[in-house]
Amino acid sequence: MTLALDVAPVMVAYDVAHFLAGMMLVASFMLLYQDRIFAVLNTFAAQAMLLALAVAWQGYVHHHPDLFITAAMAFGLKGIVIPLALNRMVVRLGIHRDVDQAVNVASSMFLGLGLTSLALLLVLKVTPGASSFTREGLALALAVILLGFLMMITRRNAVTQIVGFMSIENGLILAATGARGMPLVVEVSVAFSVLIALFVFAVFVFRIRERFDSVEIEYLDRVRGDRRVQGDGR
Amino acid sequence: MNVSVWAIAVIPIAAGILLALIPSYRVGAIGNVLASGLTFATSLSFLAMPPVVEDYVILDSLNTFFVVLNTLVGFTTSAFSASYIGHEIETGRLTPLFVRFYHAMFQAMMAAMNIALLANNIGVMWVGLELATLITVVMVGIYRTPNALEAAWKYFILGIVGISLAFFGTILVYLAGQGVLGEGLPAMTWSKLLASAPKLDAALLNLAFIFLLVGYGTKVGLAPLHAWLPDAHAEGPTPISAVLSGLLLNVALFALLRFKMLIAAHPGALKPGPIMITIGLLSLIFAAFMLYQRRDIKRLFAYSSIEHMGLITFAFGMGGPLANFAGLLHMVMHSLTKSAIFFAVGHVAQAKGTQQLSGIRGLSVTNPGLAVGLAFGVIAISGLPPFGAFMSEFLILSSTFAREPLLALAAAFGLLVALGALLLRLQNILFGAPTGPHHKVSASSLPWMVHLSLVLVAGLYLPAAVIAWFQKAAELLG
Amino acid sequence: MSMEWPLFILAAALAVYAGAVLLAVSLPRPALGAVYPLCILAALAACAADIWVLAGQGAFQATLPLGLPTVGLRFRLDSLSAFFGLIVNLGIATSSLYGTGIGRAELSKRIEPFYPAFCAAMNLVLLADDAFGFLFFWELMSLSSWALVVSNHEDEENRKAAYVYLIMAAMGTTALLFAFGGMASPAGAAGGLAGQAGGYAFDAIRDHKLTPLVSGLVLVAALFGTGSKAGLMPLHAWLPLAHPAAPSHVSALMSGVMTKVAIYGIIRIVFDLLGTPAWWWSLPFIILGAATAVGGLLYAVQDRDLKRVLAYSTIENIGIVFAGLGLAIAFKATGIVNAAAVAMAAALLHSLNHSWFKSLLFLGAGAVLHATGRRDMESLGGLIHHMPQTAFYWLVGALSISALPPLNGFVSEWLLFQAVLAGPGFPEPILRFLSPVVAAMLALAAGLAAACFVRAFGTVFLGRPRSTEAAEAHEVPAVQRAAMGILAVLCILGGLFGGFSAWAIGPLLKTLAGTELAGLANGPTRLSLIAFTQGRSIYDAPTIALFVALSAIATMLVVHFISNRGTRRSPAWDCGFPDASPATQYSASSFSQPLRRVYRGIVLGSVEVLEMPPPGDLRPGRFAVRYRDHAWRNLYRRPAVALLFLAGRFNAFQFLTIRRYLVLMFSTLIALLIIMAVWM
Amino acid sequence: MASPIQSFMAQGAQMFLVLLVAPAVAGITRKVKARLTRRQGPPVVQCYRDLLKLIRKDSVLAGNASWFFRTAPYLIFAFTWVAAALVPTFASGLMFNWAADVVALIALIGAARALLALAAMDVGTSFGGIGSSREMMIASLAEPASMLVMLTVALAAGTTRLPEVAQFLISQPLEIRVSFALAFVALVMVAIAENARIPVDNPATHLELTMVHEAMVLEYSGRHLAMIEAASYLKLVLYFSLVICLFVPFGMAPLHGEPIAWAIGLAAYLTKLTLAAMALGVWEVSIAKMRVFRVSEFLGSAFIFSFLAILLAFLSREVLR
Repeated sequence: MTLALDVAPVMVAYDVAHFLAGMMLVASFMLLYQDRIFAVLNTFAAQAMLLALAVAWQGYVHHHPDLFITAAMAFGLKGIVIPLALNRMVVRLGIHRDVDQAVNVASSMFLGLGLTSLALLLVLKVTPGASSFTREGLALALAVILLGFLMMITRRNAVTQIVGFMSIENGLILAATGARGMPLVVEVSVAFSVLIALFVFAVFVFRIRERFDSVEIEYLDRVRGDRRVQGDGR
Repeated sequence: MNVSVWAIAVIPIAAGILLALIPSYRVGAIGNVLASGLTFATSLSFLAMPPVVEDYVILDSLNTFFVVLNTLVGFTTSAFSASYIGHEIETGRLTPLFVRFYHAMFQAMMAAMNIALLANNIGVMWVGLELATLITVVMVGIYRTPNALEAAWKYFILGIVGISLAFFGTILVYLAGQGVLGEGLPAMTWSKLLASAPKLDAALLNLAFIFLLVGYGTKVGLAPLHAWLPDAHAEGPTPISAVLSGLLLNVALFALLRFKMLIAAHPGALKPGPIMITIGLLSLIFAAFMLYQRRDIKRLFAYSSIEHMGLITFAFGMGGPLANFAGLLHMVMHSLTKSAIFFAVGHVAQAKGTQQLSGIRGLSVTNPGLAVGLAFGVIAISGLPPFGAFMSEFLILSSTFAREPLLALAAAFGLLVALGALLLRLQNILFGAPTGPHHKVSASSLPWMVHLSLVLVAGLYLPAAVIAWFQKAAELLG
Repeated sequence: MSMEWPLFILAAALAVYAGAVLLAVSLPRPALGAVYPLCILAALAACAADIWVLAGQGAFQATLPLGLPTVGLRFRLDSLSAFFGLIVNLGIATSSLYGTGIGRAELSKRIEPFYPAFCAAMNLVLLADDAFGFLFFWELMSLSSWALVVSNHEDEENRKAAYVYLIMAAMGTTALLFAFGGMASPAGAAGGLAGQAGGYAFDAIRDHKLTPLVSGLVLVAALFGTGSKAGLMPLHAWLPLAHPAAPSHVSALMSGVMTKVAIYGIIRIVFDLLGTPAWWWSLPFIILGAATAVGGLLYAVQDRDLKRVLAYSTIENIGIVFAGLGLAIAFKATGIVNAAAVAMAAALLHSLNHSWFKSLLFLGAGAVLHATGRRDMESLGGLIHHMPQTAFYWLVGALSISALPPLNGFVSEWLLFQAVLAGPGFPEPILRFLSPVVAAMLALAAGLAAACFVRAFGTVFLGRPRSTEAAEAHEVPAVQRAAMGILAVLCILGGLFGGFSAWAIGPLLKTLAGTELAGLANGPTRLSLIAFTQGRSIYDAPTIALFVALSAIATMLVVHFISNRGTRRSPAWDCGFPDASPATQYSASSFSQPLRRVYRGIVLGSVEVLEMPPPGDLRPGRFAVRYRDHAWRNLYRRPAVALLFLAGRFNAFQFLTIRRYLVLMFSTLIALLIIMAVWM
Repeated sequence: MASPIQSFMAQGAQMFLVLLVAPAVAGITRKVKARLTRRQGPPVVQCYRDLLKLIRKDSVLAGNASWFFRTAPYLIFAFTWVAAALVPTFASGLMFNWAADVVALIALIGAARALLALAAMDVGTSFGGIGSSREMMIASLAEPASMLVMLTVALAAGTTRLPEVAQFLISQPLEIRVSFALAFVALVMVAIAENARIPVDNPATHLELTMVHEAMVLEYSGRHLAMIEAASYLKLVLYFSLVICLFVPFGMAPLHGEPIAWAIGLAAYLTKLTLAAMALGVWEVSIAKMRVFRVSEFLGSAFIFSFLAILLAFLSREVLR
């Protein structure tokens, strides 16, 4: 009985964590799938909240109260503030109509599946020793990271780039919290939030939109160094 | 709790805060030099110090000379930037406010790099590198021209992605350690990890190494992860280019080496050698070819930095006492020489009023002093005697040849191609009839003279102490 | 330590060179001339030491705590280094003597600081006793001479020449590095630093035995490294660009002396370090050498630039030396040691002789350049009237390089022919076939050399001036004439006392070839040069010279006794067209036209362009000769073009968009991960 | 070895013999040519007269002739004479034969040629240039050919010293060797070219564009011209003696022969010389001169022959020693 009582919460803990992580992966896929920017932002917000839940759950299960800070930040910053900020920016930059897939959805989904399976394969191969808790968490986190990366390279404009990076970072936090008792997780999550703030700030201030991925040659001539037609290149 | 070790990190931070408060840029420049000098002086005390191993700090024969080198180049660079920034303000490319910011950031950057070098905790090491990266991003963009912003932006994106990957690698290392050392701090303490390396989970280490290689490799500027490097060098202020090439690349590579040691200490883990050799050769040859079409003098030398980082990675990939020795030696030679070159280039660009190679001709007629400095620098970086790089490249090639002749041939090919490009540019810069206007610059030739004379001495004579020291480090690297 | 004094003297000499460098760096421009007396001093001291070592064959060693960690910088002075040291320092002494005559206006911070460095580097290469030191000083030598080549940097051509030279030098050094790498004893290939780096000391290399394959590869690498420096075809194309570009007294050093340092390198590697030779090693030497001997001249007889003619003829002489070395290897490997000694003596003495007359000729060319400002032979002529001494010395040099008795060029030529005649002794048919080929090529080269230098001397010094500069030429300062005079005397003495020099290098021959020229001891006179035995072959220059001189004088006396000694001056007869303009003279190009016609098949790419205006058109007809060096086009230009093309392709990577760079990064990561997944 | 006195006499006798017969040989050739072309022709001794006359006459120098122009003729003469003196003619015991072997001999001839070619360029006329450039072109082919011929024979004899070669050949039983046959042909062709004979050059012409040797000596007169003429006569004899010594040395007196042997040798030599001179005459009238640029083909084939000769000599076992 005691044994059962001992086991049950572990099982529950595992199930919940696994479920949340899985949901995050699904969210990543949705991110890949969306081609309207607002939809992308909403989906991301959802993913961030899922992350917050997952982190909080980890904190609760393993009695790491400090993780609640991370969770709160994930919820507040990435779940609410940044999506709203990006919303405004999209309006400001007037790119809310854009379809900015560099690769068409089908193929990017296909790539996504490939990456996910690669991640699972790797991690499950790698960590026979570690607790299943860690394994699943790690595998899903890696998948989320790779998908975020994929999103970064399949999207054109800065905003979706940010979103891609943030979903990478979600994956990282997930992995970090999944790695039990890892120090500095909170600090790191703070550091990352700073990064993202910078990111947003940069896009916001420098109107990065067109500077991000434009392929017009005369534009490159103007900006990138080492072109033939160029005056003083400083 | 070792005071002077912490001082290395604390002094720059304090100085940075102070400099942020000083309005006059002249005083700021002087303060910058003083602070860097103080840091350097403190670091010198390491040479006499027994190894230190604490929870967060470590000082072993590997990072000691990296710290010393770091602070030394930081010192000379601050001296150079003092004479450089003055000119930038006269030409109005920077306002005193920005210079204030610049000085503060300079110190902060030095602090970050020192932290990364001294950290015994892989998480702290990561934080240090991330900090250094972000600061340099800001510094690169400081001129706020479209080019500068574009470069900074590219650097930023690639940098943070690299950082994220490196962080994931760090998590994996922690997981590997967790299995043996238990949860919490010990599993992130490098010395403890190394001590129990053979017992760690090999597979996790392998996976971690991949992520760390890609993550930190981006900072090192290994092809094909190098994209940020040339533009960041070309568009930022020259002192920053000098620091980037001379120090930041080294620090990133150092971080990579730490983990290489870890994985090399594990018998079951994958041998990092082949991967590093491949990437190193790729960077070497790729960069060598890229040198030919450059039109911007700073971008030219940025690519040569990629080339040399490739060579060094290649050397460490070969491993063995001699190759490691040569790799360490080459790291030192490269950071000294390359920063010296950037010092000279900075003044050349100011004298000629352009960074475009097409605008820089007949330098040996207009500015003989600068010409000599630049010539010696380029000759040294091309691995020609009597400078130190000749010895390191001789050792790298010969030790490789003894084991893998074909690899040695490939490396030699890359080096020759690069040498061809560099000397072609050098001749065009130095000789022929001068073109365009040229202004007199109040260049302080002391910094590059110090560096080049060090390199020259190293080419002829390595003190036994230094040799012993390098050998210890080389053995650590396995 | 008293035994070591030659090394001390050399060290002192090197110190003087170093001092000269520092002096030149610090002195103001007009005072830079002070460098040259110092160099003369150092060179003479070094000569003394070298001669002493040659006389009493001893080897002196010293190790300095410099250079490679735990190995140190090793120096060794044996008879081989001493012999080449003699060549080097004699050349330096005369060139520096010429240099003392350089006018203040021509002194420059671009030349004088590098000149002593160049001299010191050449000496140090000869002394180095470990691979690192050898390559270090070898590259230093290239670097300092590069600075000298580019010293006159306003000229686009010079810059190009200097660049090509430096690149070739770097490639050569790399090749040599691999040669040494192949030979280095793998004492610690895996083992400690000391072990592995220690394998690069020459002692360790000597002890290390190689498999035939490895030694073959080493031979190829060494041939590339030294051959590219010496100007062996087809690697030669940089040489006729670089050597003339330098100031003339430096050209003299580069052509006359530095090429010999390269010869030293190959001899050191093949005869000392690489172990007992196999007969097939000799093939590349013989074939390339013979081809170079003829090819160099075929270009030399074409060219209009006086200094470039000399550079090409340097290539030819290097070919002769390599052919001699090849024969020496072959004979040594097949156990015909006395023939090996003859071939080796030919190679060594030709190196010595060539260093003399080539320095002389380059200094003379420098004098002409100084007096007229012209290098193009088409605008010179008649200088024998204004520069009688220079003309005489140059004539001596020209006759010596054409291998005419009783001058020194013929001595080595004669020895080489004698060596060839031992060819039927070869067991291998290939060699038996090759040796007459060598003979034919050498004979051809001798004939062409005569043509080439008759053309050069005839166009530059004889005839009537073809330009006002040539008409107003003036003799050069006394010291410069003295420098040429000394060399001319050396050429004559070297020719007369070839027997003595062959005897003097006996010990060296014993170490290299296994025996000395035994026949010398019992000749009719001590001075007669005997290859094998007196009955088989003998050449006694003094007697011949005496013979010629006596009969010439006797004839003159008789004739003057008979005749009424009347001599009238009048305009040239010229088949009844007196006082034609100097332009009607045969020019250098027209002189070489018959040769061009004959050897057109061999001198590929020599094109004559004749544009004749139609009758009634008053424009003058134009005739132009252009020729292309094929080695240049195929081994230099084409690879460079290919490289630049590749570079252009790679360059696209500079202009990708950030997203694409991310793709690169991502795919790298994924590739590595997949590798992991598969590998584990 | 012969006694010094004897060999000294042999040497001296020989030097003056060649000097003595040289003009006569040229004379004989001329005479034969004249007769064959139905002309009276000058008497055989005409050449002697010419030489004396030239020596006596004033020499007229071009305005800008240098010291080299004046000294060259004597040097040319001396070199040729010494070379001629080194070829055994009627006796092989020569005082100075040890001083120079065949290689040196070829080189001596080459020296004389180079000096002549240079002298031709001194005055700076177009014809001098023509002459010397063509001469050097011819030489660049003739010299290697003759060198190879010499080496072929030397190879067979195992020595490069002419007297020993001659002795060796005499001692050999008479047999035709392929290599020798080729060498003989090559040497004859070279001799024709070297002595400016038809079909390579025409000693009698002053038609500007065809001449080689004559173009070179165009500016010479008086005693200088005499020296050069004498040198050319000597050169002809030298080549005749070479051919004789290398291929038909029979009758030559041995190293230490009695006077009778000398007498026989002398007689044999003179007859051979005369025959050679007449043969040359016949040859010259029987063919036409060829264009200058065909000369290269002529000499090229000579070079090929000599090369084949030495190749055979090297590859055939018979000469292994």
